[in-house]
Amino acid sequence: MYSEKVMDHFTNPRNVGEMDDANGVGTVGNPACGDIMKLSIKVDDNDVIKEVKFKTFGCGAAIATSSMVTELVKGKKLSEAGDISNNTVSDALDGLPAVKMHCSNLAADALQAAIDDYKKKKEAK
Amino acid sequence: MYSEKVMDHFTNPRNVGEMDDANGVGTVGNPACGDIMKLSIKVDDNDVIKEVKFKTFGCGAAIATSSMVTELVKGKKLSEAGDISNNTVSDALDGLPAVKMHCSNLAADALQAAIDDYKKKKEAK
Amino acid sequence: MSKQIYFDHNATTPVDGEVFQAMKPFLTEQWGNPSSIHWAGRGPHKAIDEARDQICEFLGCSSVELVITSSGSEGDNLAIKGVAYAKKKKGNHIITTKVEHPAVLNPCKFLEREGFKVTYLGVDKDGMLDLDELRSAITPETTLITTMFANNETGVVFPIKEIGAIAREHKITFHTDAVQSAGKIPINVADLNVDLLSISGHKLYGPKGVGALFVKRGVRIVPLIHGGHHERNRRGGTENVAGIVGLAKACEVAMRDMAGESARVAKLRDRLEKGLLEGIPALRINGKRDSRIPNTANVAFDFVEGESLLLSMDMLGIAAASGSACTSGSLESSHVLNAMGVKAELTHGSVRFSLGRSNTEEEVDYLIKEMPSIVERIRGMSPLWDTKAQKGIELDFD
Amino acid sequence: MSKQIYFDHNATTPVDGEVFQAMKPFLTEQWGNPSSIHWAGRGPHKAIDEARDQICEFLGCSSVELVITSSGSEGDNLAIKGVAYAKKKKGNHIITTKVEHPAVLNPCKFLEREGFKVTYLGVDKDGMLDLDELRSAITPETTLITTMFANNETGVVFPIKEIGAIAREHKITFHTDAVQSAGKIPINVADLNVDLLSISGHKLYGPKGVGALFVKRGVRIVPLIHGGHHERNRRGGTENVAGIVGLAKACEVAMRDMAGESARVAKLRDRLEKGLLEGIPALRINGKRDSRIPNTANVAFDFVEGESLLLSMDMLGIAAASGSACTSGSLESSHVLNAMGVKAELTHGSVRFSLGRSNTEEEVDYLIKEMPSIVERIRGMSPLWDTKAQKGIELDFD
Ligand SMILES: Cc1ncc(COP(=O)(O)O)c(C=O)c1O
Ligand SMILES: Cc1ncc(COP(=O)(O)O)c(C=O)c1O
Repeated sequence: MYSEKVMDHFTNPRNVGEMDDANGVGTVGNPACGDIMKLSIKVDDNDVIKEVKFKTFGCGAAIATSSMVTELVKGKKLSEAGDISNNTVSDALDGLPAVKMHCSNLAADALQAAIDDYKKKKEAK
Repeated sequence: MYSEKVMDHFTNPRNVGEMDDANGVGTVGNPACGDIMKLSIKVDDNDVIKEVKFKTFGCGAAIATSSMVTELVKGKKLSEAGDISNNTVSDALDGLPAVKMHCSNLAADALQAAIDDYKKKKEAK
Repeated sequence: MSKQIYFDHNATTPVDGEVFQAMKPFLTEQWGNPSSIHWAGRGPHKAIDEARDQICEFLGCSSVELVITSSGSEGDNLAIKGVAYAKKKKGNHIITTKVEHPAVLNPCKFLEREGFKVTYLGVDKDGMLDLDELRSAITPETTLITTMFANNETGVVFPIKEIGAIAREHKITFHTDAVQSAGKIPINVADLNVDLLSISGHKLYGPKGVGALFVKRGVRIVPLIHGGHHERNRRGGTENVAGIVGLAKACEVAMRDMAGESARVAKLRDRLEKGLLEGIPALRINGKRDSRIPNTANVAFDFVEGESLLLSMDMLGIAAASGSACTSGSLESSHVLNAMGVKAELTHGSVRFSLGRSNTEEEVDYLIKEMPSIVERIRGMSPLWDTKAQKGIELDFD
Repeated sequence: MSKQIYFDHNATTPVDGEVFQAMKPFLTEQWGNPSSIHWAGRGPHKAIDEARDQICEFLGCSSVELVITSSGSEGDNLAIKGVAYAKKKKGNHIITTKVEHPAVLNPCKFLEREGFKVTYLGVDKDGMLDLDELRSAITPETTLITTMFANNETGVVFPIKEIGAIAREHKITFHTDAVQSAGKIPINVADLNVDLLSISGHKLYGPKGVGALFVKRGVRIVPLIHGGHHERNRRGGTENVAGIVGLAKACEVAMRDMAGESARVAKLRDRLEKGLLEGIPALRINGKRDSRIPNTANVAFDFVEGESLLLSMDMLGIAAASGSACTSGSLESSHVLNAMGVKAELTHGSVRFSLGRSNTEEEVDYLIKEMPSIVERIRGMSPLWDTKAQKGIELDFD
């Protein structure tokens, strides 16, 4: 069902966890759908994402996409990171089963939410 | 499907044919049903069936019942022969398949028709 | 019984050895449910995916257009009721023919009881359809035309492509029951103007209990078996993995061997007909001889009853059928021959010889040699036959 | 993968070796059509007659009361639509429950679209039906009650005999889907007050693609597959001889082995539940524990998602299911657990372990040993779980 890359990221997920000093946090999903992702980022003064962590409640696809998005985004400028879409993520994983494309592929949304959170906090300062 | 007795009478039917000197002939059946039986009897002055012949267009059951009825009736008094029913015939053949009980079990009817024909002719004399 | 000669391939076919070998793993080690995501499901899942592709290749369709069924009958029912219900708001008129298989006629009769209107087109004495009659049967209410591809009793092939063109012209959905043509003549749905087409595994050397229905992309059908998400929501129930794999293998073998095999069988069939016609008086061939599937000969042995013939043949190990196998348990005469105007007492004496892979010239010659005396014996018992004059007798009776 | 431990017998079961051996001749030499009157038909004809008798013995019915189907789903559809249409003039109301299999729920939904009224009874938190609620749902229009025997997800067994008594009292036809109870607990239709009862071959170590529906003498059903005279005019289509023979053998084996086997499996199931409950925090058993089939354990691993668990288990060769296998391709959470009032985020973490003939104590102990670290790993990734406190977190998000 899943590609080898998905299984690799599910089995050995990268960057699991939370950060005490995150300056952007995004949580998306819906418990009724069975997928919740929480993405935390630490952005430096040059708008570069220095660190990123995720916690995900969800199926194999949800965990793998979360893991993959953290890899894709690490060290990227916020402007570049903002271009990452759910399709970018599934492509990077060599594709997802059709039924999983919509529901369990929220990692880019979580990233977007985290970036928005970072920006909002920055403005508020 | 058929009992051994049915197959025996189908394979070696008794008394097939017609008689030039029959004094009773009964023909029953319906070509649309696929069964037509013609039974010829020769009755002597003591009302004993001395000879009997059949010709049948029909399935295995039709031929076997025709053959069987000729055996049952030969040498019998008309009064006894009149008691032979379709059930008597099928019992004598160790039974018939359910679908064949009604349509292809007309031999006793043919006999009855032949007896009636004989009586009618006798009265007419 | 020593000899076993099978001339009844339209009733069912032997399961091909390759087919059984292909099925076997899925009745032993590979028993998993293809919907399961764990190890037990993966092999079966992959197997039915590949099998589907194979069946689609045989039909000339794409895999989203395939619904696996449990039989030809189910496919016919799903197509006919499925379209009738799906298009109920558009109209309530269905056109079919009088010579369809009961698996088509009886769903139509059911729909009549449910308020639909059905036109049953007649056929001519050769069993052929009149396309003008079809055209004039069409009304603005017509939502479905269902006509068989090849007739199971006579082998007569309808002009499917032309019927399909008429249907398309009037935007009417078109289904064909291809149970008897699949594996005998090429069927490619892309060429045929059909919207739905049903086949059955056991008629083409596959297993019993499996069939397939082609449903053209965009054609909506109401399911017959509502349930889980199987078959893209068009048929619920755990997939019959072994059956599907068997059907696929049967399709593969048919594609590989059909061209040569059909030519070979057609030759045998022609030899059989010629031999019987030459050896036996008062004999006719039912059905349009130049528009038939290659394996079928429907022979009218006038003035004899078919079952008696079949029983006598069976004693020599020769298997054939009178009427269709499905109705041979009944005493009704063939509705197909009736529709062709064959006289009732003659329909009963019609025997269907349907040839197939196992048959040889020797077998055909054996039949030709034995048939005359069998027929003579039965005719000799018949009150409808004058043995001396070698002709029929008009009989008078109550 | 070295280990293969199968805890998913409610999805499908291995084909019993005796079953395959019984089927084999009918996929090789004995390929004839049982309706044929010649030599090729006789062996298959006799075989399905005997097979029917065996299946009837298993169900406790007579052979005129048996309709062979292609699956549990077909049996459910035939029963429900068949009775609804046959009794349409008497009334248009059907009673069922919210926890039925899609093969029951979806025919009911179809009938609603066709103008019938359906009451879906709820269940309590243990998955149990309230008979008073059932009683008050009955109206003069009610023609059919259909409630499952044993639930496929939780194993909960409904009081069929009592429901049947209520139905009988009101002269309402009663169908039960016994797909998950057949072979696990005794079912004898004579004792059960049921009018119709469906089973499926592949759930009791038989082949896929075959099932059976008991239809009590005198109960009229409209066929689903209209066609030839098969199954006493209640289901058209050439009989799946190998499938029928396989189902019969599966019934025979089940009758022979059920008593001992069920007791053995119940012990294993209890060991499994106890072991998991002791080894893992925040865990619950779904379904009324003292009214279940002996093989099923539905375990709620709170705060984790089921598929992740299944994938992790699969890597160790352990097969189980989340929700029913049929719907595991979908993302909807279990309608059964929803009806029991289980919170949405918890239904996703419920895993069904369904045991069977192959399972051993060693396998159960292996599961008990491995599960805690699997659950811990998945919970460790979950934003809903506090690893230190070993409890759930209330999350705030959009
Ligand atoms: C309770 C219940 N009913 C019906 C079915 C459908 O059975 P089948 O897959 O044989 O159609 C299943 C199995 O999925 C089931 O568990
Ligand atoms: C033309 C035709 N349609 C449908 C069927 C039904 O096929 P099945 O027996 O597989 O249901 C048959 C076979 O009997 C047939 O010959």
